[in-house]
Amino acid sequence: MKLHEYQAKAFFKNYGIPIPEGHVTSIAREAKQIAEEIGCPVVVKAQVLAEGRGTSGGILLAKSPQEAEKAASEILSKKIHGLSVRNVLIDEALSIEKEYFLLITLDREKRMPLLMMYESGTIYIETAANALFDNLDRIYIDPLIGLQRYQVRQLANRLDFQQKYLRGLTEICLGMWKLFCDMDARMVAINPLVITKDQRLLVLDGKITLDENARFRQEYLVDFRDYDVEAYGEFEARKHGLDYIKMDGNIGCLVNGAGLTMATLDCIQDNGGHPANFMDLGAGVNIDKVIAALDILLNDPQVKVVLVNIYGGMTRCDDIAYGLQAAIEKYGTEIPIIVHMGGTHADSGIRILKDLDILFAPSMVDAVKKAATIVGGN
Amino acid sequence: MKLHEYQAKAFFKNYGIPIPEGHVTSIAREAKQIAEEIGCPVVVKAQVLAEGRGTSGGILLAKSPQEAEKAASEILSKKIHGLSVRNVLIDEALSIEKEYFLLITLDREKRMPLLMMYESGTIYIETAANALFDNLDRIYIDPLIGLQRYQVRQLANRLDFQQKYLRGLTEICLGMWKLFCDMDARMVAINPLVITKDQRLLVLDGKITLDENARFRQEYLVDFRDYDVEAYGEFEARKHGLDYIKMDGNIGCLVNGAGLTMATLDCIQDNGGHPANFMDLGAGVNIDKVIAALDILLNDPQVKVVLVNIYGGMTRCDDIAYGLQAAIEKYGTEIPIIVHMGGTHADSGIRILKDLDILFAPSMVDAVKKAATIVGGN
Amino acid sequence: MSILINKSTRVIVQGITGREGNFHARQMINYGTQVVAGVSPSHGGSWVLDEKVPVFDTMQAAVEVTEANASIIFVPARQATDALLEAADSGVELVVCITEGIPVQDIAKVYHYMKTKEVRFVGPNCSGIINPGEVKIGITPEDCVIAGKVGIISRSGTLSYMIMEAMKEQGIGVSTCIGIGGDILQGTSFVEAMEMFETDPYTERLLLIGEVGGLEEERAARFAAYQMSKPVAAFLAGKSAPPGKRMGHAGAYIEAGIGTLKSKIEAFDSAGVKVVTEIPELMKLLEK
Amino acid sequence: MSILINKSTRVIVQGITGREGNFHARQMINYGTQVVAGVSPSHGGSWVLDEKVPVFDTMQAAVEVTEANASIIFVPARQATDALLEAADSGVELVVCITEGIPVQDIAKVYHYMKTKEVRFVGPNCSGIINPGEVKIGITPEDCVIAGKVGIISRSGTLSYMIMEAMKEQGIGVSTCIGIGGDILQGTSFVEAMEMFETDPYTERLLLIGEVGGLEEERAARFAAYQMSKPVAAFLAGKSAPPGKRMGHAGAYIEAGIGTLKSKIEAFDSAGVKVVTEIPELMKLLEK
Repeated sequence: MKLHEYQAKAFFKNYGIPIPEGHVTSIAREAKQIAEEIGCPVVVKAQVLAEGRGTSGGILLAKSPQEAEKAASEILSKKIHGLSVRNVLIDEALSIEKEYFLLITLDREKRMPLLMMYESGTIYIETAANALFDNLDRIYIDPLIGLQRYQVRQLANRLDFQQKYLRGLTEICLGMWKLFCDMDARMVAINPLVITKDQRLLVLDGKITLDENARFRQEYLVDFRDYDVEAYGEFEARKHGLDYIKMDGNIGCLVNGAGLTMATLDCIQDNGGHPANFMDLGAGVNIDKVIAALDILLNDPQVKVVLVNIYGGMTRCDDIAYGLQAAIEKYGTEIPIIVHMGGTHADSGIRILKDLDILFAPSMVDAVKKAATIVGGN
Repeated sequence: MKLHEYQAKAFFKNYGIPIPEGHVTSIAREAKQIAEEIGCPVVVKAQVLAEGRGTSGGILLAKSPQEAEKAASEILSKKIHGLSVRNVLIDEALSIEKEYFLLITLDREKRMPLLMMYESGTIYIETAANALFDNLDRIYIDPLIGLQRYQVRQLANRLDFQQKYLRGLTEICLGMWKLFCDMDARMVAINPLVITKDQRLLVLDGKITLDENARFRQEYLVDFRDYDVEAYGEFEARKHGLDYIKMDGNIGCLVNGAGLTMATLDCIQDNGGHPANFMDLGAGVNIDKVIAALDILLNDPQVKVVLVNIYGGMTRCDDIAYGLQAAIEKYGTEIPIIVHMGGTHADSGIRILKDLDILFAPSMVDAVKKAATIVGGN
Repeated sequence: MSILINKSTRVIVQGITGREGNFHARQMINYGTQVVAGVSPSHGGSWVLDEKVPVFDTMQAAVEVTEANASIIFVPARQATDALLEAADSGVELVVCITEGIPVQDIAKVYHYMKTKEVRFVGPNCSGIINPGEVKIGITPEDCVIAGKVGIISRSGTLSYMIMEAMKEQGIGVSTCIGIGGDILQGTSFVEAMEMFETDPYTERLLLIGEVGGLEEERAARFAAYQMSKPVAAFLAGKSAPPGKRMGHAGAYIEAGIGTLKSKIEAFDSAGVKVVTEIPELMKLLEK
Repeated sequence: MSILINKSTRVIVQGITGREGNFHARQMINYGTQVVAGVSPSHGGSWVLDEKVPVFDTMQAAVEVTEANASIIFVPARQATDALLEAADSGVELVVCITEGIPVQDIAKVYHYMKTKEVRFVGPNCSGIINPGEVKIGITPEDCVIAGKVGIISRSGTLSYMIMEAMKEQGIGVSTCIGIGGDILQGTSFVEAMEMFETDPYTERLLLIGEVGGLEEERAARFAAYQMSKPVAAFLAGKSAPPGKRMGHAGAYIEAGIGTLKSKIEAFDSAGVKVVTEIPELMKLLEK
C-alpha cells in the first residue's frame, strides 16, 4: 500500500524530517490563498499514485497566486495515467544546488533493512534497486539494533557529503528509520533530498509503502487507501480477506493459493484466453468467503465464464464446495462455471457439487481449455 | 535515583498498568475531599523514600473522610526514619485475596534484564535478589528483542498463576518493560500486585530506580529528585559532576576515582578516623570542579581537616593542583589540608602546590594518619 | 529419508487446539510423523487427537517433557511472532511456520534471532516439508506425491501440490519437498535449501518452483550454475502478472523493475537451468 | 607479553581529537603501543600527534586502511554507544571503552551485539589494559608499574594504580593489569578475565581488586576455588560504604542486601582466597 506525496510528507514532518512549506487542497481557489501565504513562486503538484507526474503536466511552477490558482485548476481537471487528480500540493519553490535520493527498504537476501543513498543524476529511483551487487552506497541495518548514527556517517563519507549538512542528514535518516519501524513500512523513499541555494537541507518528495500484513496493528492503514486507484471489487475483496486484482479479460478466476492463481492465469494466457482477474481465496476459507468471491466475479460485466481451480492443502475442497453450492443457489448459473479440484478432500468436494449445473475438469489445463472454448477462444 | 510511590504509580498508569483509585496531597483537609470522592474506606500513605513505612505508622486505614483527614494530618506531621513527610497518597482500600511481587532489573552476570515474580509471603523484596541460583522464578530478557508475551506465560505457568488473570498480568509485565526501557530504569518493582476479593488485578505499590547515567537523555530525571533526602552539598556536587555523599565524621576527603575514594575512607576507618564524606572528582576534572568540591567540603561545619588523595591517570595531578591552588587562594587554609599525589604529572602537581600552606604526605596511609592525628585520633 | 526431517523427528504443533492446527496434526500423525505434543496457551494439561497428544501452555514445558526437536506453527498472524520467538527459545532445532500474514519487519527480527540460536527456520506462509512416504511437517496433502529422487523447493503451496500430483501421474517421485513460502522474507531461501539438497544422497535432481517478486530465483540460478553438481530445473509462475500489484503472496510483486519473470527466465537460461512456465512442458522436462 | 594485547596489536583511538583521547594516544605511543589511527567524525583526513597518526571519519575507513585489530574509546558518554557499536561492526577484535557515564541499558545491548560479532569488550568506565614494560591500551600511568608475574583484574582505575605503585616499591611486578570498570555491567567480568589469566604462561598468580556492589566477586571466589590452579588474592574497597548509596562508580552500591563487602569477604574466605582491605596488609600478602 502506497501513500501520496502529501501524506508521506505529513509523516515526514512528524518525524522531524524537514519539508518545504506547503499545503494540500482539492479546490483551485484555495491554491491562490495558499500561494499568498507561502509566498511565490510555488510549485503545484498533482497528488496521484503514478510515476512521471512531471512529464505528464502534473507539476507546474507558478510565479503568482493567480498563476497558482490557474495551475491548480488545470491539474485538478486532468487525468494522469488514467487516474483523476483529487488533490494538489502547493509547495514553496526552491533553488536547488544538489539533489540526493534516500531509500530504506528490505533486502530479501540478507533479511535486513537497508539504507541506500545516491546523488541524483547518478542513478534513477526506478533502477536504484537493480544495482544489486554494489555495496558501496548502501548500509545494512541490523533489525535487532536499528540504524545508528555512525552508519549514516559511513554512507555520507563514501558520497563525499558536505560535513556541514551531516547532522541534518543524520536526523533525516534516523527519522526515516523510526517512521519505517513505527509504521511497519516496506519502503520509505526520499527523492529528492535537496540542498538549496540558500543552504537548507529539505525533502522535496517522498514515498512510503506500507506492509499490509501489519494491518492488524496499524489501524490507520485503512484510512490511507486511495480508493480511486482501486477497481470495483478490490475493496470488497479485502474486507473478506480475498486477494483480488481486476484485469482486462473475460475468464473469471477463483483459485486458492497465490502461486496456483498465477499459474492458472499464465495457463489461460498460454491457451489464448484472457483472465478477468486474479482471485486468491487465501487462508481460512469459509462459506461466506466463497460467496463473497463469486459475488465479486459475477458482478463484473466482463466475466463470461468462471473458472474454479482448487487444490486442497491448508484449504479443504469440501469447505469450498459448500461455499460454491451456497453461491450457486443464490446467483444461479447463468454464467457457466467450470471446476477443477484436487488434493485434500477433493472427492467429497466434487460429491457435494455433482448435482449442480457446473462443468468438471480433470486437470487445470483441461479446465482452462474448456473456459477458453466457452468464451470463444478469442 | 528513586521515585516516590505516587510518582511511580503515575508512570504505571501511563503505561497501562492498573492502579487503585487515588490522589496525592500535601494538605490534610484535601485528604477528606479525596476520600469523599473515592469512597471510604481509604488508605492514607506517607510518601517518603524509606523502607518500612507501615511499621512506622506511615500507612493508616480510614473508614470515613473525617478519619482520612485525621490520618493525613497525623502522617504529615511525622518524621519517618528521619525524613519529614511532604505528601500523602490516599488510595481506595481493597480486600485482597492474593499478593505477588514483580521485578524487572539487570542481571550483572548475564548482562541482561530479568523479570522476577514471586507469590508474596514466599519471599521478601529485600531478600528476593539473594535467591541467586534459583532460575525457576525468573525470566531473562534479551535486550535486543525485549520482553515477549510467551515469557510472561512461562513465568505464570511456573507459579500456577490463575489463567483468568493471565492477560492482565501480561499487560502489566509488558507495561513494566516498556517503562523500564523508556525511562532508562535500573529497576522497576511492583509490590504488591494483588488480586482483590472483587476479582480485580491491581498494583498497590511500586518502586522505580532510574539510571543516573541516562540523565543526558532523560530530562525529567532532575524533576523527580527528592530534595529532602539529600544532604547539603549533594545537589551542588551533582551540578558539577562530582560524586559526593555526606557522612558523619570530620575528615573531609577529596579523591579521584571511586575505588580509591572507597579505599581512602576504609583506610581512615582502619586508622581510627571518621570520614566526613565520600567525594570522587570523577572524570573530566578542571579548576572549577576542584573549587566546587573544596567549597562543599569547607562549608560542612563538621569538617576539621581536608585530605586530598589523588592518583593521576585519566585525571592529571597538575590539573588538580591548579584547582587546589585557586581554591586555597579563595578560601585560605584555616582548615588544614593534607595532600598525597601520585601517578600522571604528580611531580608537576606537587611543584605547583609546594609554596602553599599545605601538608604533603608520601603515601595514602601516611596522609590518612596525619589527618587522623590532626583531628585528635578520634 | 531425506533432508531436514525424518521418522525420528519429534514435533510440537504450536496452535494445536485451533481448527487448522488440529486438522493437520492429525494428518501428520496419520502420515507417520511423530507429533509428541501440542502447545496452546491456556489449554495446558489437556489431551487432544483421541487423547493421544498432550497439550502444554508453553513451548518450554513441552520441550522439557517430550524432548521434541522440531516445531510447526499454525497460530494466527497476530500471535505468530510471539510463537516464533518462543519456538526459537525452546531448544528445538527446526521451526516450520505455516501462518500467513505476519508483518515483514517481525520476520526480519525473528530470522536474525533464530540465527543467533542456530535454529533452522522454514517459512512463514509456506506448506512445510514432506519426505513422501515417510514423514511430513506441514500441510501438503498426502495423496498428491510419491517417493522418488526429485528434490523440490517451492514458494507456493498449492502450485507445488498440483505439480507433484502431475509428476505422480507420470510416476515421478520426490525425495523432499520444501515449501519456503511466499512472503517477502523467507527463513530458508532457495539457495540455502539447494545447499542442503546438493549433499543429500536421496536427491538426484532438483526442481525449483518460483514466481514473480524479488531476486531469489536469480540467486538460485547463479548458485545452480556455480555451486551445484546436480541438475536443476525451474518452473515459474506469474508471467501474466502486472507490475505494481501484489499477486496474493506478500512477496510476489514487481516494483521498480525488480521481480519480473523475464529477468528470472533470463537468469536461469544463462545459468544453463531448464526453465518452463507451463505444466505440460514441465512434465516433458521431468520425464527425461 | 601477556594476555589480550601485545606489541603487534594495531590500535585505533576513537575520539583522538578530544583532550583525553589525544593525551592518552600520545602516552600509549610513548609506551610502545602501535596507535595506527584515530577516528573522529568530521576530522577525517587530518593528521595528529606530530602529524604521525592519521584521523578518519569512520571506523570502517580506519580499519580498511590500517588493518587495525583493536580500538580504545574516549568519546563522551552521549556519543559512546554509537562509537561502541561502530567499533563492534568495524572488524576489530578488541574494544576497550574508557568512557564513564554510559547508560546501563545501552551497555546491555552493546554487550550482546559484541558477543554476536565475537568482539572482546573491556570496560566501560575502566582504565584499560597494560602489559607493563611492553604495551598498553588504556590510561594507566606508565611509571606506576613494573613487569612481573602478578596478573591484576580491577574494578577501579586509580586504586589499581596506587596498589601497583606500592607493589613496584616492593619490587613486585605485573604481567597484565585489566581494568574491567566500575559500571553495573562490564564487557569483561572478573571470571572471564580469570579464565584468560589461568592459561597465560606469563602470569603466576592473580590479584583481584574489587569493591562493593553486585556479586561478581562472589562468582570470582567460586571460580578461584573450583577452576583456577593459580593462586588468587583479593583486595576489596568499600567496607565503610553505607547501604543505598552509589559510591562514585555506577556499579558500586548496596541494595536489597546485595553487594555488601561482608558477603564478598566471606565468599573469598570460604573459597580459600586470601582477602584484605588494607594496602599494607596486601603488600605483606604479595611479598610472600
